[in-house]
Amino acid sequence: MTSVSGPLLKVNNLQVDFGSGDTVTHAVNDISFQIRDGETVAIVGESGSGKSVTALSLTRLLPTPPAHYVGGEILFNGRNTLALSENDLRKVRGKQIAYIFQEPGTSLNPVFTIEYQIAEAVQLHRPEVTDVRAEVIRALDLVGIRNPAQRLGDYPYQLSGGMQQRVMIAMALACQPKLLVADEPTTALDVTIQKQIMDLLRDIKVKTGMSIMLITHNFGIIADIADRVVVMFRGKIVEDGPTGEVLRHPKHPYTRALIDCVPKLGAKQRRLRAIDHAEIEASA
Amino acid sequence: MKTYILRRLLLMIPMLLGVSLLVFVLVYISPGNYLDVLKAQRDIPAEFIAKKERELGLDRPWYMQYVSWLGRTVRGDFGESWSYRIPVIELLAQRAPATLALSLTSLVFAWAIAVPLGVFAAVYRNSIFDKLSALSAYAALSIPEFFLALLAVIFASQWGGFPTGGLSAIDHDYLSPVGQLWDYVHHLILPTIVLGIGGAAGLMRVMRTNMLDVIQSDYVMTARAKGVPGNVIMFRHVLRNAINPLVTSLGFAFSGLLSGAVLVENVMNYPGLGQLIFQAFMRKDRDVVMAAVIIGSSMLIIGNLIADILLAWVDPRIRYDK
Amino acid sequence: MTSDLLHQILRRRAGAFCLVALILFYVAAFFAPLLAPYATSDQDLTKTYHPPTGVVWHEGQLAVRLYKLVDPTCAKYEAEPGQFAPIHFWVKAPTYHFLGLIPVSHRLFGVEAPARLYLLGSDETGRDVFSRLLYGSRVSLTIGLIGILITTVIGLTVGGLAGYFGGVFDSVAMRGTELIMAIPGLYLIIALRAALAKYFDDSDQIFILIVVILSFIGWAGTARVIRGLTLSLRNRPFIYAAEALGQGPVTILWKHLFPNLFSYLIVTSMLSIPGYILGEAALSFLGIGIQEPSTSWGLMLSQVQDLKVFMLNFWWLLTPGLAIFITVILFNVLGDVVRDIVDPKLKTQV
Amino acid sequence: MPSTTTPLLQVENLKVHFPITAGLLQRRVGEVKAVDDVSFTIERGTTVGLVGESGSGKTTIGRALIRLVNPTGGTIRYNGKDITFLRESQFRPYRKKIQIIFQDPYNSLNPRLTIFKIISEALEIHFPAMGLEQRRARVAELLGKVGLKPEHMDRYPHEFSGGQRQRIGIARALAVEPEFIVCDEPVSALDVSVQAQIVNLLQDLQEELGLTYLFIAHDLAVVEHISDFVLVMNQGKIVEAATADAIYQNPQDPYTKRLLDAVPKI
Amino acid sequence: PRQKLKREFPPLPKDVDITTKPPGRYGGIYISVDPGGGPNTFNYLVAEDATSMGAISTVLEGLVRRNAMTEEIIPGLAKSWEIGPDNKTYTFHLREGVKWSDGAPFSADDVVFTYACIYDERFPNRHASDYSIDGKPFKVEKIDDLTVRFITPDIYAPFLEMVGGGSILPKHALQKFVDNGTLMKAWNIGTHPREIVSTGMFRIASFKPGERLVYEPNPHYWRADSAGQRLPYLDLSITKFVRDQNASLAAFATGQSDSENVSPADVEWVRRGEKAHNYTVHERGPSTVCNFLWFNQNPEKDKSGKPFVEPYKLKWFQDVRFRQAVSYGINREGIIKGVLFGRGTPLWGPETPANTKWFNPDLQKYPYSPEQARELLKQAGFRWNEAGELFDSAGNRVSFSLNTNQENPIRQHMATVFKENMKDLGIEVKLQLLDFGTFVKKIGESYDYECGMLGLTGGGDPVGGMSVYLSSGRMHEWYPNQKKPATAWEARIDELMMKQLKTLNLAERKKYWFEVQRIMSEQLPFIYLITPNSYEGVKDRWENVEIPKAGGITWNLDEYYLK
Ligand SMILES: Nc1ncnc2c1ncn2[C@@H]1O[C@H](COP(=O)(O)OP(=O)(O)OP(=O)(O)O)[C@@H](O)[C@H]1O
Ligand SMILES: Nc1ncnc2c1ncn2[C@@H]1O[C@H](COP(=O)(O)OP(=O)(O)OP(=O)(O)O)[C@@H](O)[C@H]1O
Ligand SMILES: [Mg+2]
Ligand SMILES: [Mg+2]
Repeated sequence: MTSVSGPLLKVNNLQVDFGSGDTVTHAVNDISFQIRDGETVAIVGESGSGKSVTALSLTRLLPTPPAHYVGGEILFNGRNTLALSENDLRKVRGKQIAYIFQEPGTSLNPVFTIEYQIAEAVQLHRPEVTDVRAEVIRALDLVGIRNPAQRLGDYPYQLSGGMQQRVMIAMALACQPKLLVADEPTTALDVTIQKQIMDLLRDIKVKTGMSIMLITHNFGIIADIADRVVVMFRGKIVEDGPTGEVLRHPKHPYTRALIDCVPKLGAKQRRLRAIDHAEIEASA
Repeated sequence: MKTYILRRLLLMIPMLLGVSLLVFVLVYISPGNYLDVLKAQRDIPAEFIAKKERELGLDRPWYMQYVSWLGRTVRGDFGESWSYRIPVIELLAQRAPATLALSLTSLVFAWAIAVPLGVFAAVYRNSIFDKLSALSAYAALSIPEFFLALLAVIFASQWGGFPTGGLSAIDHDYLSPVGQLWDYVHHLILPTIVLGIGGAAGLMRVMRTNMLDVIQSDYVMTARAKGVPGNVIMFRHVLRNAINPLVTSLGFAFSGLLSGAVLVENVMNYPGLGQLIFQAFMRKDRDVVMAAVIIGSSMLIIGNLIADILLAWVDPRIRYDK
Repeated sequence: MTSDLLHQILRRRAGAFCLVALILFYVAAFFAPLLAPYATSDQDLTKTYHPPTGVVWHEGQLAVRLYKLVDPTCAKYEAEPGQFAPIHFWVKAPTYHFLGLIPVSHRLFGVEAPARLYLLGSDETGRDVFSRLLYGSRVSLTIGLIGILITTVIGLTVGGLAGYFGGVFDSVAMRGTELIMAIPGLYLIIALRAALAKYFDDSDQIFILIVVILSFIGWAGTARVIRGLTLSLRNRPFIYAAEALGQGPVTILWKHLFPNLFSYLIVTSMLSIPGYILGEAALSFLGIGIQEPSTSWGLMLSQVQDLKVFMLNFWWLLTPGLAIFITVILFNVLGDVVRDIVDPKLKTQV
Repeated sequence: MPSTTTPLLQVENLKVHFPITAGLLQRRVGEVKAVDDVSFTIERGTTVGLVGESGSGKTTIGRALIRLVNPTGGTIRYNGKDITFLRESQFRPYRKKIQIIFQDPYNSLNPRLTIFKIISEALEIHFPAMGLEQRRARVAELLGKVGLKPEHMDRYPHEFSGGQRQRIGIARALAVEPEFIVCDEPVSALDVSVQAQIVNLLQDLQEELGLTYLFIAHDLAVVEHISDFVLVMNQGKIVEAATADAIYQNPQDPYTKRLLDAVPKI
Repeated sequence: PRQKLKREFPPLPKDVDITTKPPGRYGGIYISVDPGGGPNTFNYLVAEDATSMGAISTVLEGLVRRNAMTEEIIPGLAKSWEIGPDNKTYTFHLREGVKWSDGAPFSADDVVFTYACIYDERFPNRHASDYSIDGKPFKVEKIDDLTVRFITPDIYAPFLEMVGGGSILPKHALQKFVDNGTLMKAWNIGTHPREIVSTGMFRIASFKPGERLVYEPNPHYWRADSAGQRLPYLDLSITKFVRDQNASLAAFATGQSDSENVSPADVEWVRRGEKAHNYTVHERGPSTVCNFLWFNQNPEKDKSGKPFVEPYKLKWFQDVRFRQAVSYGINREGIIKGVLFGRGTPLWGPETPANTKWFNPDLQKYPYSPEQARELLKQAGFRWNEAGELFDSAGNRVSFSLNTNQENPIRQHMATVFKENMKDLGIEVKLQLLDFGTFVKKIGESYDYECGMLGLTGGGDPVGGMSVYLSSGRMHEWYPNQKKPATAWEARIDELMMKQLKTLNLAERKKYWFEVQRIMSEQLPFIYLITPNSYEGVKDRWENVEIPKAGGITWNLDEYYLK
């Protein structure tokens, strides 16, 4: 069903505001980018630069109000999701575009077991699966949860932060989407698990041709998995290019500064480098 | 949890003792006693009243009366109704099924309309539907129950279709079993509506508010992102998080299952326990009152316990044993 | 904070309307002795069940129609053609001590006896329903507010602390509420009445007593529900965060739990207002409510639970019900507005 | 008075177990040994890094230290004093001294309070003498330190991005001016620049005021950077404890080795 | 699908009672409504309320009956009786061949058994004291199977009506309960209807507590019509029990029941449905409810030495001019016109006109007249200030509180009208509406009140009022339980009451009782108010409906048949 010609996802001049009148914030300000089939695009950027808002806008998940989709279009498989009906959108969500949210602590329903929450995704999108429980166990196992069978009955609050995050990942993957939007999926994970997850994503990508939109601050991961990098700064996209290119030859001063800030293991600095915003504004 | 339940059940004993003692004293100090009605009749001689007083033990100090009442009750004998002259248990058992049926149906009715209406009102916030349902809820709350009952009676008598009251039709005994069942149901409908509507109105508005509180949570967004259909989100993901106060109030409702609704029962001539117990209260038919209180309190305690268990079940973050 | 809230309410159309209307109601209640053409007890046995007098513009001034009783067996009145009694403003009337102090010997408007001004008809003994409504609003408009204030404060404190501390405290507090719920209110009331009998001459004291009794019975349920909600909020990280700051339990209850319970509290409080208005009438049945000839909406309404009101179409006797309904709507819509205002997620959207 | 030689925090054989329950009646079917016999000490003015597999019990240790979960066993000494089983009221004085930055920023912010209220609450408790204006100024200053703007003060938590929320949590902890902070992944949701800013801030404060940190994180580079001493946890136990250098240069435990190997390179 | 009701017709008893009415047809179901909420018991010794009594007297006949229309005593289970010359011996001749509904023969043994039960110390019951004089029981002897003799210790005026009309219990059914001492528990509402045997026109077919009582014809009933058809004609008689009059009224007005007591205020609209639903609302004239108020004239003190009534107030209350002034000041006509839609009657004495046999129309009356009231007050030394407020000669403001119970709306209106009427006289009345228990305690035990208002259902023989009119009486409300009469007129009433009790001569009794009524109306210890008129709606389809002035309309239900 994927169109051979166009990209899987094409965002054109998207603008999202919060509030109205004099208290308005332009969280996302006229951005355009695209993700092709099977491509992994990393989005990096300053905290609060609009990455999550962009991600959520893809299937119009932000509550309106307070959010307003002021302009632009989001073409997924050629269809503008901003114009779809809620019902049609529902068919896109999960099945076509699945999410891993940034804050698993609030994104999991506190009153349902993790089994239920993952199973729901499986049942919704993969009716062919007969043994849902086994599928859930498999999903949990894949994301590196020990003794998954025993963890099925746990409620979110009983899990550690990293485990919650992995449950989110398992849930998103259980949907087997076309496009996975992963909003800082590994922040709470230790590096071994992080690696395991990245390997897993790569595997799935290879197997199913899934595209990934990966929001992260971790340049190591970007280097590891991303095909392309999009850099956001204050609601705008300031740089967009192939990973190697961007990492090695960043064009925008912000990108450059950002890469400079990455702390390196074993590097003996007394202070970590931070960005001097005035400097960037001056040079941009 | 098991120990928690056990502890709660054990606590029932001092609770019931306390309640019974308190109510006993209240009955005692509230002016008048069972013989008031006799005293107010002009052709009853004073000696007969004195004799009755001795017979019923009303001439003894209250603590003596309480001790003997307690002694009997502990042995499982709830005593005898003074005005009916039959064991209290028999008397209550006679009326209990009707009351239970009415309470249950009205409870189910109230919940069955309150929850969906509340949910839809929250989902379609500020829509015409929301406003209409709010208006009807306020109206239902502003109309006293007895008025609603009266309206139902007028409705039934003017338009037919429903009986004007009672538990069964006159020819009930001559109906087929299915006919008899339908007859009971037919007589239940109006009282159920009358009783249920007031409760439903409050529940519905509370439901709506709580839904509004929960509807914006991140996990609702998660569910939406998963592609869960709207109704499932509302009725499963949100409802479960919003239902807490309703569950607590279910505990109270449980305790009311057997006490009935005096006003509605009176107006609609529904022969239930509410009527009986109220009459016993007014007549100061002490053992009936005490039995009703003991049963009511037990139901309340158990209802609350069930509500607490359910509360922990719908919201796993709630823990009692620290 | 409060002025901010007020400002916010007034910015919304529904909020402003309800607030202004309620204020008008309260002002009318306060000035009832001036506004009401008659005292609550003023009877006219020749004009029982009088229909509302039509007010017309007659010969350059407002006037009321005069009516003739055509069928005493069913209180049927007919307007007498061409007969009017002019409405006078600021008329002299029996002296009334406003707030028990200031003597007032005028009413805002009235007609000359023996004609009578029945804006909303008259009742079984020919008393003016409109005047009684006005006077009755003094009780009915205050009782709910004071009642919910008391129940909410006690319920919030007991329920909140029980849910917050859990364990033994919870157990003790909840057994306490069970005790209160288990005692039949009827007996409690009768016993309290007996115990407090000596105060029963003074209507103010009765009124306070009614409120206290109703709240005393009412707080237990609130406390239990609050406890249930608190139990659920109690294990949220933000409560941990407050604890970690060293915040005391009462402050946590007040500053952290209360705002999260506010939606529920405001809505249920407003919903419980009719309960108080009507509950007070039930008490008067036991001789401890507002007593005749004083009045309240609940009492007026409970006195007309009678088929003839419907069959003979004495609809004006049901106006107290309408008054209750309107008040309930006003309070609840206002409550909804306030709820929306304090909900931070809705706050950003006007 | 504890001598200057006693470590600020001594943890001995700390155990935290959670029951596993099942069914409506919540039968207890087992337990999770979240922290299982853990001992370590933290010297005054130092930073101890705590790394380990996700779910290994790091957060639980942090929470046990400030008594948000009750330890199942063991002792915790603060400044030489046993605080393991103090009653809440007795523990209250320690609340000013020990603070925590929560791993889960949004859940730990009261959704109904503005950022100003959330942060100024700490000031109200511990600096009751401050007036409203002073508090506003102080909150603005704290927000500035964590890279937020003063005008964010009157917003509610849900109006912030994930990283911004995390910074609010940090500002709140700092507001109390504590001696000891449990930092539970304080920088994991931040972009590297803000992360650097925060880490630098923490280090500056440590130098200025002699603060002590228990720093839980996954980013080994950051841990290495900030810590004097590192604890490695796996499945509720501490599997390795050494100075930062020693660990990174010469890891002993197989898990530590794996951990270091897994670090992605740019 | 109603099954055809089958009736059996065993042979008529030898001494069958033949009705004077022309014969009718079998069939029909009669549905009536009882606002009492249903019987509490079917046990004659236990029953205390009117509903239970009514049900019991339907199934258990007495030796004599009363024709409600003529108020004559007519034969019941006894076909005739003689009174001995000492006026203390009554010999009853029972009908021959009468059977209980279960077929067991009825005999003098049942009568003797009944009185043995009543006088049995183990079974305290109210009849025992009714059927005694100064604590001495009657002697009841069986002469033969069909003859019993009663001997009273003293002359007892209402013997025939009170004792003769008393229910006779079935020995064969109840003996076992007497033997094991559980008689008081027998025949309760849980008892199977078949065990409750009957000598009346009906036996109980089924009973649903709180709901309805279904009667079916007693196959052994001892009355028949001239065509030899055993009465009653009805197939069934069903009494529905209600707590709330509204529902049953609505049901009647829409044609769903056969009879209904209609209150004055409802008459008009109920009548509007007469054509459509084929019923008629009959006016029965004044009801038997007697409403009155009184001042507490009890001069005694409570345990702490505090007088029950403030002495200065007691002075007013004891002044007959004050009481008369109050009576003149009450606008009875106004209440009737306004509140009762004109359907009521003012009262001037203890009996309402409904009690045709005992009502004395010739009493002192107090038509509404504020002028007369003021005159009397002036004579009694009261004065008004310029604001029109009344003061006594000692300068005390005349003010008192009126206590009454809440249940009855009409009484409540009377209270408010009274308050307003008194205000016109400058008297301040405070209303205190109490619950029943508190009120009874106040007027019967603690006496701490000033003025009370009460409504009593009166009627019947004056002997029922002994406790009210005797100064030593328990219900002598204005000053009960007096050691000796406080005033001359109370002494005179005591005397008259005793006299009427001790003679069987009706004319003489009437004379005494009329004088009591006159004294009451002059001295006004009770200030009588009004009685609402009574109305009964009945379906037109019934023949032989005879509505008496007082009492139930279905007294001759056995003669009802479908037109
Ligand atoms: N509900 C809201 N109301 C107002 N402003 C909001 C709201 N949600 C987000 N914002 C603002 O929108 C901007 C973009 O937020 P977004 O969550 O997309 O950031 P982000 O790039 O994901 O940052 P982070 O890396 O910290 O998660 C932020 O400045 C935030 O303050
Ligand atoms: N309240 C609780 N009830 C039951 N089990 C819990 C609870 N809290 C934590 N656990 C369990 O304790 C273990 C340790 O959790 P903890 O949160 O300390 O891990 P962590 O080391 O902080 O992990 P992460 O790096 O993922 O945050 C986990 O297995 C978790 O499931
Ligand atoms: Mg984000
Ligand atoms: Mg953690």
